[in-house]
Amino acid sequence: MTDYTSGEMMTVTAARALENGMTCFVGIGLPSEAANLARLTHAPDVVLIYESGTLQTKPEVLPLSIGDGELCESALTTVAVPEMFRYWLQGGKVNVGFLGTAQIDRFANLNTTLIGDYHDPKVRLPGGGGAPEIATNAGEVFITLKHSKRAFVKDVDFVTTLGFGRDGKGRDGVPNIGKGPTRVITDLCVMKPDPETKELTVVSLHPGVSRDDVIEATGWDIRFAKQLESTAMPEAHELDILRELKARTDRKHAGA
Amino acid sequence: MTDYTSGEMMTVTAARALENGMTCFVGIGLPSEAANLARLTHAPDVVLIYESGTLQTKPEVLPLSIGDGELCESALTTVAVPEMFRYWLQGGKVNVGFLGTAQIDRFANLNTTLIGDYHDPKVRLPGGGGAPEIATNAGEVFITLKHSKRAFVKDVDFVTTLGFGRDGKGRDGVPNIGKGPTRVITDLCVMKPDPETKELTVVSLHPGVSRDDVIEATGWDIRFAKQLESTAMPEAHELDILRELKARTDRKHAGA
Amino acid sequence: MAEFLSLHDAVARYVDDGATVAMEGFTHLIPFAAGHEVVRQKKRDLTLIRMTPDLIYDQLIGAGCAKKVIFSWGGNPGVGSLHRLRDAVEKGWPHKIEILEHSHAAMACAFEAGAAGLPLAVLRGYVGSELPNVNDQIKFIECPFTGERLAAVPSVRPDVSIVHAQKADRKGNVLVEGIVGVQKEAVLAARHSIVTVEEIVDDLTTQPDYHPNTCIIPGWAISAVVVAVKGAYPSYTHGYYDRDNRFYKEWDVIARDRDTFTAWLDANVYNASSSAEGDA
Amino acid sequence: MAEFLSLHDAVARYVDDGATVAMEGFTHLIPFAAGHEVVRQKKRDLTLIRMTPDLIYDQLIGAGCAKKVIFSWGGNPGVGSLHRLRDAVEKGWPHKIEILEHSHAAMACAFEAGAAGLPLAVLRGYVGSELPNVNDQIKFIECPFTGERLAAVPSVRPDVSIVHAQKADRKGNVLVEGIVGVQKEAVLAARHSIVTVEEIVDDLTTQPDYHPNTCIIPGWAISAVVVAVKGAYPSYTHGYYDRDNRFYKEWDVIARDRDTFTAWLDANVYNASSSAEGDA
Repeated sequence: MTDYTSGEMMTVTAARALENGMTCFVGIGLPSEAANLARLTHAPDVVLIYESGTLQTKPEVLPLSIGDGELCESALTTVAVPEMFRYWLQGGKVNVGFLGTAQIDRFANLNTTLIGDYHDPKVRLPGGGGAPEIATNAGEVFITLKHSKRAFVKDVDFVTTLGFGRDGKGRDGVPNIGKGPTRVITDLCVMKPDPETKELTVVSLHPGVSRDDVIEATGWDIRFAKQLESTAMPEAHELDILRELKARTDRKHAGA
Repeated sequence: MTDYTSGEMMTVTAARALENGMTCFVGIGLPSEAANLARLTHAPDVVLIYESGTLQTKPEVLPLSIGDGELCESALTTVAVPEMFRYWLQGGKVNVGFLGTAQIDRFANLNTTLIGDYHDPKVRLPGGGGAPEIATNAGEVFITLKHSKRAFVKDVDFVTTLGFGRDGKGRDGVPNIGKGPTRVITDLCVMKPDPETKELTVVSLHPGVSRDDVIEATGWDIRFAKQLESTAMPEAHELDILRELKARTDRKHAGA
Repeated sequence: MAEFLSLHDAVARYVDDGATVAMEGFTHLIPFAAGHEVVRQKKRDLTLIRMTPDLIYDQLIGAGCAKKVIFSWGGNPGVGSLHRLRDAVEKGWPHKIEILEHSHAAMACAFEAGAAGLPLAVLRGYVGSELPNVNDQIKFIECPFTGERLAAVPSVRPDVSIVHAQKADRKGNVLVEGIVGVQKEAVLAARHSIVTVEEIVDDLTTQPDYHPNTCIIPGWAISAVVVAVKGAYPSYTHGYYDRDNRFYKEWDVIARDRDTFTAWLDANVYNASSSAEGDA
Repeated sequence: MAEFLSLHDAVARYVDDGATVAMEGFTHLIPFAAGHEVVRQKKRDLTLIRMTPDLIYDQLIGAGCAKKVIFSWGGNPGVGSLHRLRDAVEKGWPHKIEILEHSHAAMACAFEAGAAGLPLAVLRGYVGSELPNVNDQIKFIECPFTGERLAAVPSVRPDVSIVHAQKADRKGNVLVEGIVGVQKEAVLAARHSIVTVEEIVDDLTTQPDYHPNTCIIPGWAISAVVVAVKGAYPSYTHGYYDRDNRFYKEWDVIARDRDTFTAWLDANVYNASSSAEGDA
């Protein structure tokens, strides 16, 4: 077995969440890395859509921005941004939205707006971008981010993007809404919302990670599934492909 | 002076209404003939837009339909039909809408829906098409059709497309609406709405046409402007170009 | 994911009696071959949606397939009336049909809204028109920012949309070019979709005329792709063959009379096989 | 009808102090040369609209041009924060600015609605988000057909929009290709528009890569066309030059500190002439 980092563990696990043939609206950064790894390994026909209008794109290197030329050049076609959000996302063509975030709470609500008070922010974050409507108009949502007490908080400072609401009932009775976050993949574990309460619950620990590791990195009293699984380790070929992808990417971006 | 028909008189007069550089949303048939004559004579930079999405088109022959291949092949670009109606017409980019009609009344309301009662029509006409929104979203409207008592009626059976409403006040106080019909060009005369009442009034008689000719061909007690003008005769080069255009068109459509 | 089917099988699978069907193509790319297959399979009680019914719906109406027609301009372009549509509306032959009529602007917006997954389209439309008096699906809303009164119509969401296009590739991705009409919107707005094409190529993105912003509908957004050579005739396919304007004029004579129409339909549709319609 | 102007004259004529300005380009085709000219001409109290403020608005904000910013994602893509935006919002340097924030979906729809001449855009958006609590321009309407609650935002109607594109022809018609973003919508939604281009060609429709459905904005829908070679750098122009991702990373260092930012601005904007920005 090859050595691997916790970041690689996270990316490989996130990639495996995507099934071949799924249509995935991809967020930049970790989701993009995972989605492209999926495409280069077990899911060659996964359809990747970026909000820049690039439809069914197959970038050779990872884009730095959501609209790098690479995305357009390797796309099936590129549409205007209003069409992307109207026809493809809101029109119900996206199976899964793959998002990152700055903060997430126990009901999988996402905050990418700010830390502190809205009118006197301690830290101003970039804002919502595509996430608010990706999270509600995609069939389901996968979230991936690194585990830390700063990121995993009991209540987000601001609900930029709906998970299950501040009480877990934010999607109840809302017409034409997706299932919401169905899994959260971190560098320590995989979480899923409890079927009843919608509270995020650890369902799988990555190899070598203990319950205490997760408890310490989580800002609320995190629960564990009764049938706690152990995440499958990355395969050598997954790591090879991921490392080649990242090396190609670094060479390309350094040489610009 | 060349001989010419009353139809040619109508087309040439309608063509002259268009100024070089105007953006014109063109109806099929007589308006299309007049608009292309304008483009081939005094208004080479008139911009012709057809509802099929063909933007700034310069057909070599007149199209039979609103979407002949000729229109696309000679266009600057061709956009989707929703974009045409939303961005270009409703978006306020059209100076003049050029329309034909089956029936028109004294307030320049147009009926292209039916003769008789809606639920038991004597004659079912094609319907509104683009006209209802061309008439309200274009800066102004020119109308051209042959003069007859059947076409020029006191009150249309059905207001498909607003002129000035059944009382002449249909545009009063309506926000974001064009000026409406500013002239009607027939084979007998040119009419304009009275500045106060909006009732169509003859402002110019074509050469050789008498007041009685117009009165007999009009289904209401038609008024004449105090300063009644005589429409300028077609010039030889206008007739030449019109006849060449029609001959080219006939050859093309017969050979299909 | 698009399946490659025969014209017969695609229509048999996706066009049910009683379905709401949009066969689109704005003058260009009208899916006549597919329309004829619907006639041949004697589909009944269809709600037929099209901005311009054109000859294709004149034929379907005359053949007795239609229960209701939703449209915005029902003429033979540049020629005159659609006699089968008129005969059905005016005299109930072969049976009475319902009609629901809009303006082009409203229908174009309704297709756009359907593709966008919205229940309604909002437009600055129908001002002063009497169409809202006879179409209860035209409503008005007030803009919450300006107070302006704007028209609202329900979006178009067909059970199945059928369009014709230039070509598909092996993955079922479809290229539409020229007058693109509401083709893409019709496909995206529908629950199922059938796209007939002139030919199959290996990969659209490696074709010499590929352009990064061409109108390509991905195969995974389409239910069935069918090869139908000259499948838009007597309408046309940009880059392949011209509109047969002469036939559009002849149709005026054919369709004016019930017997000549019926004879034409027998000879040209019922007694033609779907493969004579270019089915591969 | 588009006039061919110098970058200096176009900005001087159409960008007034206090104006509402949209400089668009979604990652691609960001009109940096024009933005720098706005900085050089010391325009003040601008309301700056952009989906992604990106470095261009970070520079304008840091230079003191902005009164208000309307946006939907204000980061340095793939790198991190926009430090000048943050410094203005968090600490009021060089002065306090107002912000009004939306989601991308809402802003994209608002540009679309602006191009469509409508006062509002309607979308299925903001469900469960707290953005409507802090943005009083987000309202909700009820669909008159289904009763569904939908979000409504005012359309974007700037005083002037500025975009960059590949090329114009002698008539001022402009070709945009690749990631077309909301470029066309921005131009059509605005009262005036400036389009900077890499080059002028004789006639777009006779270019070898002409396609009947390419995104061409007609010259008569544009106020001014300006040649600005590399006018989108460090963003990029598809077919001409790549995005300088290294500069985007370096910006994180330059912009983090007020002094290094000011020095950069002096060296690269104030002391660069508009012709150094590729002005022809």
